[in-house]
Amino acid sequence: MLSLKNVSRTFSEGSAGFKNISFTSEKGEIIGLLGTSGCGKSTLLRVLSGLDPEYTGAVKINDELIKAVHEKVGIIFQEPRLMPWLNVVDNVAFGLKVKKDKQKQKEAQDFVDLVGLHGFGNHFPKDLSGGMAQRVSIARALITNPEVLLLDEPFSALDAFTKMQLQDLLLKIWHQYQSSIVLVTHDIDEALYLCDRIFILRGQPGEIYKELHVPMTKPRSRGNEELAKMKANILDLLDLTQGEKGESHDNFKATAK
Amino acid sequence: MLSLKNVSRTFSEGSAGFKNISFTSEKGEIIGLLGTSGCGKSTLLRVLSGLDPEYTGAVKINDELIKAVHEKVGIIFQEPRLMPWLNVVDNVAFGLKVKKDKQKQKEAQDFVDLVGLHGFGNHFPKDLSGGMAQRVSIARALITNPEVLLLDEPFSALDAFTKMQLQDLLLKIWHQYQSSIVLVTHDIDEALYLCDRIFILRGQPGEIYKELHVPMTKPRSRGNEELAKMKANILDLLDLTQGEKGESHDNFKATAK
Amino acid sequence: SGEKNDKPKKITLDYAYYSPTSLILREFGWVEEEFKKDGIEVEFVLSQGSNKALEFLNSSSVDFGSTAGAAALLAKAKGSPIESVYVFSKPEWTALVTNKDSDIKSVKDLKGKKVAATLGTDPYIFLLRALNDAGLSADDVEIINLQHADGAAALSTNQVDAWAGLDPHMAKVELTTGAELFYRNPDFNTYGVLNVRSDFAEKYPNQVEKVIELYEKARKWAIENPQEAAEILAKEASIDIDVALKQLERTDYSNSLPGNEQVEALQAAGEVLQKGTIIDKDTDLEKVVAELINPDYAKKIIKD
Amino acid sequence: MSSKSEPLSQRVQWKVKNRIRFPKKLKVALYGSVVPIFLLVAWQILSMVGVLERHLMPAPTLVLEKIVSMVVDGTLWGHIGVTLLRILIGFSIGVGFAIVIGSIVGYLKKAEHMMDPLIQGFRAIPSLAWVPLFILWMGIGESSKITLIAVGVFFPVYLNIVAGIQGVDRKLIEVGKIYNFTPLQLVRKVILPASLPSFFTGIRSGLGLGWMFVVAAELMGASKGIGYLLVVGQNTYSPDLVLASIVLIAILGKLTDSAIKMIEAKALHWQDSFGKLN
Amino acid sequence: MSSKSEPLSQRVQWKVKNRIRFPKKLKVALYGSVVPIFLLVAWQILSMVGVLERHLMPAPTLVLEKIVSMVVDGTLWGHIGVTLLRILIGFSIGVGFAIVIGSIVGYLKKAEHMMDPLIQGFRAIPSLAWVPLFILWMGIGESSKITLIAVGVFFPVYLNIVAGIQGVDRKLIEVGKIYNFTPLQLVRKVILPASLPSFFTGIRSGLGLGWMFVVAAELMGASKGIGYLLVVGQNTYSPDLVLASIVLIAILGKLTDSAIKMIEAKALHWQDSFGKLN
Ligand SMILES: Nc1ncnc2c1ncn2[C@@H]1O[C@H](COP(=O)(O)OP(=O)(O)OP(=O)(O)O)[C@@H](O)[C@H]1O
Ligand SMILES: Nc1ncnc2c1ncn2[C@@H]1O[C@H](COP(=O)(O)OP(=O)(O)OP(=O)(O)O)[C@@H](O)[C@H]1O
Ligand SMILES: [Mg+2]
Ligand SMILES: [Mg+2]
Repeated sequence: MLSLKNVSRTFSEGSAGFKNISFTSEKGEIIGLLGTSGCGKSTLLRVLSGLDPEYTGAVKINDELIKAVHEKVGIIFQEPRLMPWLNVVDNVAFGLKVKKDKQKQKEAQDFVDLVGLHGFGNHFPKDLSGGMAQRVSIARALITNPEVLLLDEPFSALDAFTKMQLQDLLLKIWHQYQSSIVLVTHDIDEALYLCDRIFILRGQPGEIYKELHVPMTKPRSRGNEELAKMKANILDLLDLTQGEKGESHDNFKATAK
Repeated sequence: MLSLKNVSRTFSEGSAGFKNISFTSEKGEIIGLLGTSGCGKSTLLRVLSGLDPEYTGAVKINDELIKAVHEKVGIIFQEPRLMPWLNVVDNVAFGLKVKKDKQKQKEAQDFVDLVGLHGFGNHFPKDLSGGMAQRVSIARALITNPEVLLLDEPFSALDAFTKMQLQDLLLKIWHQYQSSIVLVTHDIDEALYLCDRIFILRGQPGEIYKELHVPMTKPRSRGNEELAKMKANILDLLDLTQGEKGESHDNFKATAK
Repeated sequence: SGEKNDKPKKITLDYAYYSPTSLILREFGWVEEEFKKDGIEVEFVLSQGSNKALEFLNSSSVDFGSTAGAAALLAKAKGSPIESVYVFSKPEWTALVTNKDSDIKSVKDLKGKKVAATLGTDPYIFLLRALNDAGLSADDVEIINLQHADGAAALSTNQVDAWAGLDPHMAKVELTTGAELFYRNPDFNTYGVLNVRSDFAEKYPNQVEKVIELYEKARKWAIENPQEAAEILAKEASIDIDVALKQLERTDYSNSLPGNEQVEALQAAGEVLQKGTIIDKDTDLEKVVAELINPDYAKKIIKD
Repeated sequence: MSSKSEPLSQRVQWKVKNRIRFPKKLKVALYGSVVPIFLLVAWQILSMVGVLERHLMPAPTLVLEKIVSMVVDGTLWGHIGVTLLRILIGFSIGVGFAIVIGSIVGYLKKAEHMMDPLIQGFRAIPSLAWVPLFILWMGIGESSKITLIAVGVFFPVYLNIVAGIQGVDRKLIEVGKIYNFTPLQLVRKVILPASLPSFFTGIRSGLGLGWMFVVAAELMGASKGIGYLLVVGQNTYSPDLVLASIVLIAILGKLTDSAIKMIEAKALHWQDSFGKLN
Repeated sequence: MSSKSEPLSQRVQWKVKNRIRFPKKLKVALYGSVVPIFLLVAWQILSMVGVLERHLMPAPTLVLEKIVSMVVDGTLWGHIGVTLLRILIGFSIGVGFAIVIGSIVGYLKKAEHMMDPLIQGFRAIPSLAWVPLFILWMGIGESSKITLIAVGVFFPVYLNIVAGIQGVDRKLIEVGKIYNFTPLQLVRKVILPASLPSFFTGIRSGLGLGWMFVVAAELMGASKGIGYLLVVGQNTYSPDLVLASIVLIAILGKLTDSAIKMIEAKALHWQDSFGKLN
């Protein structure tokens, strides 16, 4: 369980970052964050992960106030952040706490295969393509089954097909472990396919501008018409020049804050 | 003018990279490259840029064989690759050959504003968000008006709205300078919105699997129905498991190689 | 006291290329032979110069150290607990040297010239005393502080006009470049003395006497076999036999008992050093010299 | 950013700076003096109870006395000045050569193959061994002293520059290549800035060696300088003078190093690294 | 990759390796010897025409003769062996301490504030100044020699480790933090590997200083070793012996450095840097 109350973190004398964010998420909920570039999404994830303790307000995971990294949190950063001196398998096994090396390697190899990198296990990061590196970092985060999973544009560098496969992999793992997930994405389809709730951030520093519920059960169909309508609406909401107009015709389950 | 003849570049004993790619593009044409992650798109761009001379076959720009970096080529890499010791404006001005420092700064500042980073000119890369860094690298490439512009997923880290703005910026600059553009992207909408021809790469090492013409004039409407149909088809083509099926129902201007 | 009959577990002596008798002792293994009887271990340690020998003495790394008399005096004046119990030679190891075709013929000609010397060492003292003798002072010449070997090279390349030299460097330049020793005075050399740590001497007087006895044996051997002695020196120090011969030629083994000669020489050296503020003005030189030169042990051995 | 709030927030920040910064610097300085002071006190006590003998290891107070006496009779400043000047010039020359040669060797594999083996061999030659050669080649004037210091400074700076250059991220180099930079431009605009952290480490290492080589340099016919004092102290069996000059070298070494460290911090403000974290 | 073609391609690759690799190594070695050989020839000619006087700067042939004579009478190996052993032990100790202390200082700001100022001061103290102190503290046995070498090695390694650690990309550290690594794990699994390039530069710099300090170390009552030979050569005014030992130090320094360079290349194969480009 994740709960935020009036959380702010700003830079450059209050002109960047995010402010006044409050929400509570239940266990197993998938929350989507959408927002313009630079509105503080990554900063928010850093705060949630405990990497950035210099926020104001209160962030709680399972009622524990977050001051440092919580052991139940996993994160996929916006960049792959692979260890250049480890090969793919070792990078995936990086955070595994299992004792035996062999078991570690086997488990990591399984995840390498799951993200479609079979045969690339002993490649080093410098010999990977952008998308492959991103998939390694996905595997590295998923292998530890964190209770709270923070994803920063995890599938941005992947082709449509691979992206769908990995979205389904994520859902499968989510189904199995019921992790709480916070997903930052720019892909509205992705947010609608995966999330139970979507927050739209706006401004600099960013604030929550809209909260949308996606009341469908998962797995959803990607071609669903209702989702298509919601997408059009979200596009409207994101368009800053049309921002004020957008507020008037929220004719579906969007609850303004 | 860009022409490739039987170009191949492989790694790991021929098991990765791309092979046997041939095409010719006219001046001012925008070519899209779509393909699964790791099929050699970035490698191809590196070869085209002249950064990787160890290819086989012949790559020509304006009938000059490419062995090293050609002075008329500009590239946006898959990663921002900003110089961490330069601030945003200086990063954008990085490749400018103008003599006077003042003029340089002014020009760079203009482009910083164009990509929506007004007010961030004196930030250093470490204080930028992912999307902002990407926009700086876009500005850095566009400012030199290269004749041949190679773009490697340039808008992948941007929200839908910013992405559209920058796509339009790209079109505006293309219109003005009639650059030849090769665009690698995973966003099919983007490819359809910008490109005259789209190549779909498949396999490892990647080969051209399909060539699609998009015969509409630019600027196009994003909501266009024809484009939507083409998108469905491309999705089919990309789906490897359905690959063989996809070949049968290419009922629009897709020419199989 | 009752401790006097105790014996040390181990005796450490130094050997040095400037003390040929120590090389002879080491070569023939006489010390080891002698003390083996008492079950005392013996170790030889190489001293590269008086300064090293004194450092070794100070840190109790050696029990016996060979130095120039002036070096021992300097250290004693600064508080080193050592005694000079034996004179291993009266060497003429230092002199004033100039190049073959130089117009410097006497000490007087040095006025206003550049002279190389190593501060605080025997050649330096020699230079000061020579200047003093000629009615000049240190301020009348430009003394360039250079290590001995560097001084030789500086002279050879005409960067200095004269050099207060030291063997074997001096012998070497004499032979190779024909450099001239334009001022010699064996009495201005401060002797080569064997020092012992005071607390060692106090505890083990018998062993001190035995070592002196052995040194005497080596001295006599050296006098009788000059050619062989030179060969030992040449081999040990890896120098040419000619250089070794030249060096030994200038070494006088006739008197080994510390006494008035040494006291006078050191007194004179001390005064020069005091003038050059290298020894404190308020040091009681006479007392220091008296405490340093201790002929008691040698007297028992050297009867004639 | 509203223009209204700007002046206020600036004022607040300034105040905060004034309140927090000074004590922090002081705190750092205090932290840094704990160990040295402890060592000094231990040394003093050991001297006073007689464990350390005066003629070998005089007490800190005696060493201080020696330094003070040199201050009083005015000779100290001359020695310090001469040595500092020699180091300054030698250091500049050494760093200059290291930058030029290091850049070439780091940039051109051929130059590396040609020059590096020789330089790596020379690097191991100790200061004492250079002394006679330098006297031979350059005499006993200032030039040989300064050159010797420059030699000492050269090698670590060179090594770090070459390593820094060869460690520059290929990705950044490629950006420069895309803009058709000439090798010189590439070095100036990409490679040197990118290898700056390594360069500064080399500079600091080199400065340390400069101080080390000063003693050897001042063996060459000097009549002034801290190194000269050390040698005189050793030759005249004056442990107080020896220790005084060692202490002076240590203090001056630390001060000059701090100066470079400050420049480094300024020059590398753009770094997003672990050192900037805590 | 089809299983059929595998054996073929492997065979081909092996052949290519055999054909291309050896000449390349040879070529590099040849390149590296051009300058030294040129210098040697110049030196020889200058000696032969008498510009360089024999008693100051004997010709290379004479120096070689000296070395050969030591080989013939069998003493050379003893000297080399003793020195190499001292360097090996001293180097290991120095590097060991540098790793431990450097890691702590690099990782903990507090430790840096406490220890770094002192260490930076000590870093400037030359080998010659340490000699009397070490004799005093530890006598003239092997321990003082080895410790002195270790001191020489320590400082550059320490400096490069601290700089390396503080220069590690914050982004990678955060990955470690996310997995709740203990500081020790963080150092071992992220910080040390990431600072490996800087560490190796330090190691190489340190080895150079080890060789430099060997001479000072062997001033402390040694009767064997290359440094001892150098000092004997200086004290007995034998320039051929001096030059022979300098040449030996240079060659051995270069060889040991090459050994470390090879290890470095192996350990850093994952680097995607400029040095790997050409
Ligand atoms: N230097 C290299 N050494 C070995 N293999 C490499 C090297 N560079 C790229 N590869 C391999 O070549 C293949 C193609 O890489 P490339 O970066 O071109 O992919 P891509 O099509 O751009 O993929 P993505 O969409 O994920 O960016 C990958 O399998 C990669 O592992
Ligand atoms: N360490 C920092 N110092 C100063 N400003 C910072 C720092 N980190 C982030 N910022 C600023 O905070 C704002 C939000 O950054 P953040 O990375 O959270 O954006 P984002 O929403 O993730 O954007 P994107 O979609 O482009 O990744 C940006 O304007 C950025 O410049
Ligand atoms: Mg972000
Ligand atoms: Mg790519």
